[in-house]
This record gives sequence, structure tokens and C-alpha cells, in this order.
Amino acid sequence: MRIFKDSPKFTVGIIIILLLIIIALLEPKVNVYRLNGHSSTEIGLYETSLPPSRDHPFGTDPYGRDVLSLILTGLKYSLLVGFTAGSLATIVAVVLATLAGYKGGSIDAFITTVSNAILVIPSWPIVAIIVLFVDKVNLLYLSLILAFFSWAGSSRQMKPQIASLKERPYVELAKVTGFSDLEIMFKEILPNFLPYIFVGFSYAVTGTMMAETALRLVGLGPADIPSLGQVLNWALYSGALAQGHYFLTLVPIVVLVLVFVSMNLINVGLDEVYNPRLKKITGV
Amino acid sequence: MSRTTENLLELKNVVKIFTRASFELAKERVVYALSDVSFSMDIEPKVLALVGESGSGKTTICKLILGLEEPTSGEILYKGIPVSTWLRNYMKDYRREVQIIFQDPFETFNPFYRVDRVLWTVIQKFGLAKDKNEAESKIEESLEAVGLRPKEILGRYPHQLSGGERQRFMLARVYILRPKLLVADEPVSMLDASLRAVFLDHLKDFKKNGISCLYITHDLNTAYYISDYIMIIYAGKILEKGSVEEVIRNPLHPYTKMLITSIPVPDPTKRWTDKVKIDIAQLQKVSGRETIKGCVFYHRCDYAMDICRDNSPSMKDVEDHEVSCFLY
Amino acid sequence: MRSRLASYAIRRFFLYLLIFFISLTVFFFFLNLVPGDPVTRYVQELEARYGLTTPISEEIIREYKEAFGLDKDLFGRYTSYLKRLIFEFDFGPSFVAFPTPVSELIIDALPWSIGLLGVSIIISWVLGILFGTILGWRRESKVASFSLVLGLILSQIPPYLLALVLVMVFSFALGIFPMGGAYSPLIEQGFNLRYIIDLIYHAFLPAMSLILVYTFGTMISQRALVINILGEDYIKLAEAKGLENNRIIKRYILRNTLLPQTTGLALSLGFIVNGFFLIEWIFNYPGIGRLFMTAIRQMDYNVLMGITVITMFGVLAANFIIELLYPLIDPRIRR
Amino acid sequence: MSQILDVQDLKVYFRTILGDAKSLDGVSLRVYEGEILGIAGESGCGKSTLVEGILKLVRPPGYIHSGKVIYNGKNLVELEEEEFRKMRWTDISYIPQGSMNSLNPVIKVEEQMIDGIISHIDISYQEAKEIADQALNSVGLPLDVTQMYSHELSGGMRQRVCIAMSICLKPKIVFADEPVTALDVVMQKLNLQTIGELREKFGITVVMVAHDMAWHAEISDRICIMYAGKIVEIGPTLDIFVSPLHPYSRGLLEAIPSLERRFARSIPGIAPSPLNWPDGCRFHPRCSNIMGVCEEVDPPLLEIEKDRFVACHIYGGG
Repeated sequence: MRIFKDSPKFTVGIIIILLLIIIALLEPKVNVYRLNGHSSTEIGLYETSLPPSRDHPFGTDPYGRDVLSLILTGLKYSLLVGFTAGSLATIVAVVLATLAGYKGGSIDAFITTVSNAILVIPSWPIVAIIVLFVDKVNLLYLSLILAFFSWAGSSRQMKPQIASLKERPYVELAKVTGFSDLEIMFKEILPNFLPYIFVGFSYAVTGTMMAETALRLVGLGPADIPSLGQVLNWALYSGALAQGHYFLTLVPIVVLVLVFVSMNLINVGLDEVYNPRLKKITGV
Repeated sequence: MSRTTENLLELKNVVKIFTRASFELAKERVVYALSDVSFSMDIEPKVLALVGESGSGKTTICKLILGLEEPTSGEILYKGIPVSTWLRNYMKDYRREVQIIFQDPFETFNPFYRVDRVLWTVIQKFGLAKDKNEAESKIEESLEAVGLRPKEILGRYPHQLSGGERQRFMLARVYILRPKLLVADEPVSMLDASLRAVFLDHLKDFKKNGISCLYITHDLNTAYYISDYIMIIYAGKILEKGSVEEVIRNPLHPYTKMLITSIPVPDPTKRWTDKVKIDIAQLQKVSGRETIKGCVFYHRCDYAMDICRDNSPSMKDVEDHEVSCFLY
Repeated sequence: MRSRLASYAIRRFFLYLLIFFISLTVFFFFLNLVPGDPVTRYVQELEARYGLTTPISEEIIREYKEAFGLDKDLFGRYTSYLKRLIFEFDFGPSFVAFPTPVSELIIDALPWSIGLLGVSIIISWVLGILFGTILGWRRESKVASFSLVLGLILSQIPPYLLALVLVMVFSFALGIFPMGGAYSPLIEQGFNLRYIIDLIYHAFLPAMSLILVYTFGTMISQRALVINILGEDYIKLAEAKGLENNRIIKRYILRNTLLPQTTGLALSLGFIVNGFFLIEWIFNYPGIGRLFMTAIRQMDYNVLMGITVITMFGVLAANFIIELLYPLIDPRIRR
Repeated sequence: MSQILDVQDLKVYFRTILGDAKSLDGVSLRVYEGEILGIAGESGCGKSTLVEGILKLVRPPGYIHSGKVIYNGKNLVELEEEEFRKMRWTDISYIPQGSMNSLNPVIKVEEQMIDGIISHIDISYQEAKEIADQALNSVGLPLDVTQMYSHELSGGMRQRVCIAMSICLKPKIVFADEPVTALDVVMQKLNLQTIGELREKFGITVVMVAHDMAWHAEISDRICIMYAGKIVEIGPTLDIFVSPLHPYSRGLLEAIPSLERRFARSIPGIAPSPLNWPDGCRFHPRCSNIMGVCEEVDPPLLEIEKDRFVACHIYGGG
């Protein structure tokens, strides 16, 4: 893939996010080994609020849980919610963007107005109220709600690209060679559109993860899913801020920011390589 | 152009309106891209040039013929049958017989695939070869016919070819397909002058292989070089039609005269003697006409009369070629 | 020209009214798809949380439901919901601070939020554009690449997470800034210097958690815009004309980034407001954000509804006003 | 005629991932006072890069590799940017390409005309406005153009505004880079005639870059033909058309169809790439009268007759 050579930002972004994903996937084995069989959220396993030591690199929290494994579990669930909701949002965004971009006319105007509406209004309070008043919120339901409010950002990114790809002469050449609409969409437009789907996907993932972390930080959402937001919530309510329990609060924040920064680097890298305008300046 | 034999292609009073609809309850702006265009090409293969400035509607005509756009009113007949019927019932045959070459060589190739795919899909889609070897030989033969060396060209990506090579690759595609009618939309305007002639020669030779060509351009010189018949179009209306020698040597319509005198001659001894006068009408951006009333050329015409302002002249036979102007 | 601007404004106004109407409807139906209704849910929560032995009398519950038209069928509830919101601007009483109406609570809290939010956004937008332009103009220097990397990182931190870090380090650990609140009770309120300094002293950290993030976000987008514009032909002609650099930067580069940055601001308002709720909660800042968060914990349905509708209305109104500026910024829109 | 500008072995390269693209590879050229010098050649031959190099408008990834540009005793390449800025528009001005959007889209035409003036001479806005109006009149544009924006004007009119702008301060020499490309035929004639008149009306020396030889036939006194980053032939317009010396010049003239003759013959082969120019004479892969020496030695530009320069081994210097 030429993109790795052309864009250092993209490469750095991909490396970081892959590392985080690998760590999240290894979490069950690592935790089983480190806590010899216990779950990382089990209370009272160790002494409370131990300082960092060899077997507890980040020490333990006021409930006697090993902070490192807590964060590993938290990362796994945060990524899980982020990628589930992100994929749902991206699928909706791709379908609606293709519909609006390819068909144009009043469909385009309608979808654009709705997506601008969703993009403009502050969605977080609405999600918070919904999650508050739903008694049983599982991962899927939460992802659905988050996806509903984040597809708009991605589709707004994608629609102009599809509209411009549709106008390209090679699409008209395909029509004139007897291609059906479906063939054109999948064989002519989609391959050149892949980078923009990924841009939309990373917008959706960062958007949903930020919203989910905010919800959990305040104690809303499924209690049985210990994402990083939940870890921060425990830290907050156990007075970690006052006692200056840095590892319990700073490390989850750093991990989350790593995810957001890496996804953004990927976006910026893709944009620099695939955006014809910027290419003009780099002279290649 | 004799009327008796059945026509290969015929446009009857074609009108095309583009409306700029917008959801925010704004009033729609109506633009007449084409107003009452009629012309025909008979069965016998020829090169017909359609010459007009940018924004004159010539690309719209090309899109209508290829079914990429629908006419607002009027008919487009290929071998007497409306294009819409062809595309509904015999789409494959129509696509086989009516083909196109686009203007921008950098955009007619999908950057994702190697260039060979263009030729392979044509062979697969229309079943032009029984097996792989026949397909390969057909491809190589067509590339050599347009002066490209298969070994150097095949297997490469579009960005690895020059503009000239890519445009000739599209010619090879036409050679394989052997269509009846080829619409060439400004095929050489992006090529260097030194490469244009060889491309235009191919368009001329297509006649020998039974391929008629509708050559769309803004450049009267290249039209004069390769076409047998010529049509001048301005703001969506055809102003003059006829054999190319007739129209160039003895232009009738004021606009055609203006065009011919404005073209610089590559000969220092024949420099312009007259001066062009500017008029305020040209100040505004030239966009499609908003009304259908009156002659399209009224506001720029030196011979404009009152009659020209409100009613538009119809096509009249004068000195064995046709012109639409009240002077005649 | 005047009439065209007026018709543009009216058209945009009706569009925003439509969007506001759609969002209210979407919000309403989302809530009503949820099983059960807010009142019974609130009562269950009270019983669960405080272990009430004697169940709250059916009569009160029924009265509440009638007050909010919760007993009617879906369409009936919808019409009463719209009537109350749009015409009477009445969100009903707050459950917890009964009988004070929600609108009163909001009116007390709103100025704080608007002040903090407004000031932070304007500062970050202006600083972001300034730094972004310099970064785009001087791309080679060491400082430029360093601030770009810093920007790529800082612009991605959610403001509420940065708020956590700031409060932890500067308030709890170093004690330089107050733990929260908007003013210290000791100082006598009123239009005097001490009070104003105290206000700024309290608002500094909450504002910084937004300013740090959004300034760098705007800086990154401004830098990309400037790099694009430097490739334009009118810049080449401006250089050929021998214009001084600051005239080129002011009248040619900055002037052309104004529209995209204004659109960017309008579209990111929703995102900024989203994060703002938590900032007020973390800093215990008496705005509608904190009011919303306490209502979350107390499940005070009317306050939640009221604040959501107000923020929706506020953001849409801000967008409408910003969009009115477009024709003034870019002549091409006046057509 | 006295010499106004002397370009000596100017080289402008473009950094790319695949190495330096040598777009302009050593061009020497003299421009005489009051003449209209036409620079011809096809896309990629470096003619626009030559103008950008002289006016130091080359932007990264392009850079001026070496060479001198002498204008009344000063070498512009080495000149301090601030000092050169003072000379821009007052001594040397520029007419941009016809197809580009060279007017700032968000400010009125008036402001763009006047800012060029008051950046150089210390006069009031009103006085500058008079100079601008006078310039607009001289190109036959109505004064209410000043209150319009660039998107309200047609391509031809935008280009006339650029011409008016370039002559506001009565410069000594004007560089026009493809000034009438992509305009409609009538607009091309209009703007070409205006550029042609700059000399009679204002005594300005004009250097016009254009790929269409017919435009040079109409207004240029001398023509300099470029190929693959170098000059292959210079000569008076009539001599170039009647008896072109260099094989490429001949090929170029034969390739253009015109209303005078229905004949055109292409030059075989394809244009070379600036990333690796062919060895020896850069035209040898496409040249009909190729000789052994052509593949090894790159022929220097020699004045074989009065005012006739050519770089080809047929005429010696091998």
C-alpha cells in the first residue's frame, strides 16, 4: 500500500491503534494470569490504595482492585462500544451518503438537512435522558442510540466525495459500456471511496467513544460494562481526585486520548494523501 | 444531407431545461441548455462537426444522444427508434453501436484498476471474443492500430501513461467495439498540438471502417480539418448547418462570420485588420438563457433588427446550406 | 440587494424553525418509545433508593400524569407537549424543587453558562485562527512543526477529560485555583473590581479546559485552509503585484478563510455544548450544565426536558444568526 | 534596440519523491526594449516556469537552482526580496493565465486594483482610484466594473481586468503567461489585440508565453521556441514561419490545422518527462533528421545568422 510510504501521520496512527487493539484482545489472558483467575472488577482482592509496585505497576484502587488490569478491561470495553457503535453509524452513513450523493435532487436535500439537524443540535443531553429513563440498557441498545446521533458527522464527510465521484467520466464510461447501477456503485465508485469510508468510520468511533465515556463518567449506562468511563467514575466517586491518586485517573485519560489522537492521525494522513487539493501543493 | 434514406441519428426539436431546485424553499432558476435543436446524420458514414463556445450546450447534446440525460421535450431517434426505447429494450445493442470518447484523458480511467481492464470489460460485456487468446490478439491489434506498443502499455496504471497515450487507448477501445456512431466530445482539446493531428486522422479514417463520427469541439480549425459537414451552435440553438467547405468559405450567419474572423491565422502576413468592439452585454457571466423568446444571438449581433428581439428565426435553406437568421 | 438578503434570511429562518420542530419531534418519540413513563419511573426510583414503605398515593401520581398530559394517548401527549413548550414556554414544575417552575431555575442558571461558554468559544476561535494562519504561512520553522504535533494531540482531548486533569493538578494538588463554583461567597457581589476578578479566578480553569482544546482544533483546520489558499492563483498575482506580506495575509488569506471557519464554528457548536455539561459538573459551575447533571441524579424529568429543549433552541438560534452573516462574509452567497 | 533584460543560464527545478524535476534546465535569453517577444512551446517545455523564475514566483516544492536575471544592472535572482518587491508592478508586471481564478473572490475589483498602486507609491485612495479608472478606460472597460466581484464577471472580462491592473503603474516590461488560454474565441482576439497595443499606447515591452503559434503570428515580433526545458530556436516571427530552422519548429508548424490549409502532420513519439530528459539533444527520439552525434551531445544555442539562434547539430557546433 503506497499510503504507508507517503504519509508518516497515517502510519503512526495505525501503529498506535493496532497496539491498543492487540492489548485489548489480550486482556482476558493477561488478567487471568495476573489475577490468577479472578475478574479485574472483583473488589477486595488486594490491599486498598497501594502505591505502584512490581506486581501492581499502577498500584491498587480504594476498593482493592489492581489498577492495571482494571484499565486493560476498561480499554477493551471502551473499544468494543466505540467500534460497535462506530460501525453501525458508518454503515448508516455510507448508505445514506451514497443515496444522497448518487441520486441527488430532493433526496439529497432531505438527507443533508436531516443530517445537518442532527449534527447541529447537542445530542449528548438527549442520549443522557434516554439512557437514564431506560431501565435495562445493554451494549447493543447503547450502541444503537450512540450510532443514531453520530452517523450525521460521518455522512457529512462522505457525501461530497460520492457526489464528485459520480460525476467522473469513468463512471459515465461505465454507463456507456452497459454497466448496471449496482455494478457502477461497487466496481467503479466503491474502490475509490474506501479511504473516505475509513475517515467516516474513525469520526464515528471517536465520537461514540467520547459520548460513551462521558455517560459512564456520570454513572449513566450499563453498569455491567466496565469501560474506561466506568473506571473514571469509580475513581471520581472514591475521592481519587482529592487524594491525588494519579494512576487511577490519569492513565485511563491518557489511554483514551491515545485512541482519539491515533484515529485523528489516520484521518489527517488519509486526507493528505487522497485529497487532490493538497496533492497539488506537495507537487507530486 | 439527403432526407430520403433512413437516418442513422435524428434529433427533432429537442429542448433541455436544467432547473436548480433547492430544498430551502427557494424559487427554482430555470436554464435553457438547449432550445429547439434539430439535425440528422444519414446511414452513410461521415464526420459531422458540432462547433460552439463553452456553455453553448454541445456537451448536453452529447449526453442526450448517449442516454446519460433525458430531453425535456422533443425526440432523439437512432435508426428511427427513440433512444429511451433502445435503452429500455435493447440496451446492449445500443451501447454496442453508439460509443463516446471523453475530453479529459486523465479522468476517463478509473485510477484503481490497470488500463487493460477498459478493453477487457468491453470484450466481456459484448462477447467480442470466443476465448482468452482471441481477446488478447484483438486487444494487441487494436493498440497497434492506434500507434501504441502493447508491451509498453498493457499492465500499467493510468497515472503511468501520458495524456496522449491515454486518449489513443480510448481510440483502441473504439476500434475493438466497431460502433456505428462515435460521439467525440472535445477529444483533442487536452492534447498537445503536435499530437492532435495523428488522433484526428484516426477519427477521419473511421469512415472507412463504417463508423460515423459526431465531432464536438470549440476549435473551428480542427473541425475544418476532419469534418465533411459542420453545424454551428450558440446558447443552445443551431444557427448554421452545411458542408464544411460551404460554411467556411461562405459563412451566412453573423455569428459564424464573427467566429471565422476571430480565429488567428498561423501566418504573420495575414494579421487581423479589424478591431473587436466590446459591449456591455459581454460583461456579465454567459450562463444559459432564462427565456426562449427571441434570437439567441440578438444581444451580440451587429445586424440585430426589431424582429429578432421577440421571435426566434427558423432554419431556412439558403445557397444549399441552412441558416437560422432573419437576414435571409 | 436588500430584498434578496431579506428573502435569504426568511428562507433560512423557516428552515431552522423546521429543524427545531423536527428535533423536538424526534426527541419526543425517542422518549416515548421507552417503556413506562417518566413519572412511574421516578416513583420506582424513589422507592428503590429510599425504601419508602408506604407507597406514594395513586392519587398524586394520577394528578402528575394529568398535569403533563401523560395519561392521553401518544398523539394527545405530543400535542400537549408541543403546546406547553412552544406557546406557553412552560416546562412545568421541577419534581425536586417543587413548586418552583423549571423555567425559573433555567433563567437563573443560563447567564452563567452563556457567559462561560460564549467567552471560551470566542477566545479559542480567534486565537485558533491567528495561530493557524501563522502556522500555515511559516511552515518550515521548528516551532511550526512542534506546535502542529502539539495541536494534533491537544485538539483531540475531550474538554471534560482535560477538565478532570486540570482540576486534579491545579486545584487539588497545587491548590492554585479553586475547586469549583463561580464565585467565593465571602466577596460581596455587585459591579466591583474585586468581584469581577474573583469571577475570572473561578472561571479560569473551566474556560481553559475548553479553550486549550478548541483553540488547537481551530488552529489545525485554519492551517490546512491557509495552505490550500497559498496554492491559489490570486495569491500568485498578489505576490506579483508586490503587495506587503501583511496585506496579503490580511486581505487575501484571512479574508478567504473567514467563511469556512464561520461554517466550522456553527457546525461544531453542538459538539462543544455536549462537552460543556460535564465541565460545569466537574467544576460545580452554577450553569444549566450543572443543573442538568443534578437533575440526572434526582431524575427530575421536567428540568431535564427543559434544559435539553433550551440548549437545542440556543444552538439552533446561534446557527441561524451565524448563517445570517454568510452573505456579508462571502459575496458569492448573495446571488 | 537597447537590451532591457538578460537571462543567463537560468535553472528552476521541482523537488519530488522521485528526485528533481528539471523543468527549466539552463535558459539564456535577451529581451529588447519595446519589442513583443513570444515564448512558444508545448505543455511541459518550461515556458511558464521561465516566467515564474524571472519574477521569482516559484513556490515550494519548486526552487531557483542557478542562473542570473539581469535587469538594469541588478541580478534579480540575488536581489533582496524587499528591494525586488519595490520593483514589482512599477518596473516589472505580470498578466496571469486566462483560465485561472486570478482575482480575489471575496473583495471588490476596485480594492484589488488599488492595493497594487498604494503599495508602491504614497498617494491617497482617491488618487489611486483615478489611476485605476484610467487604466480600465484604456482597456475599454466601463467604470462600474470596479464595484463588481470576480464571480460576476465572464472569463474574458476577468482577464481584461488583470491586463488593466498590470499597466496601472506604467511598468517597463510585462510578462503575460498564457493570457488568453481557455477564453472564447472572440474574447481571445479582443484580449490579444489589447496586449498587442500595450507597446504602441504605453511603450511597454511585452513577453508573452503561449502554446498556440497562431497567437504569436498575430502579435509577436520575435518568437523563442522551447522544448524540454531549453530554447531550441529564436528568430523574427516571419523567418520562423517562412523558414523554420530547428526540426521541432518545423514539426510544430506542420502540426497545426488552420482554415488556410486542411493539412496537419503530428510529430511522432511522446513529450519527454522532466524527471529524466533524454541524453544528448532532447528532441532526438522524435527527430526525423537524426544524426549519430545527436544522441550524445546536447547542441548549444548558436547565432548562425543575424538575430537567428538555433540549437541543432545540422547547423554545426556539434
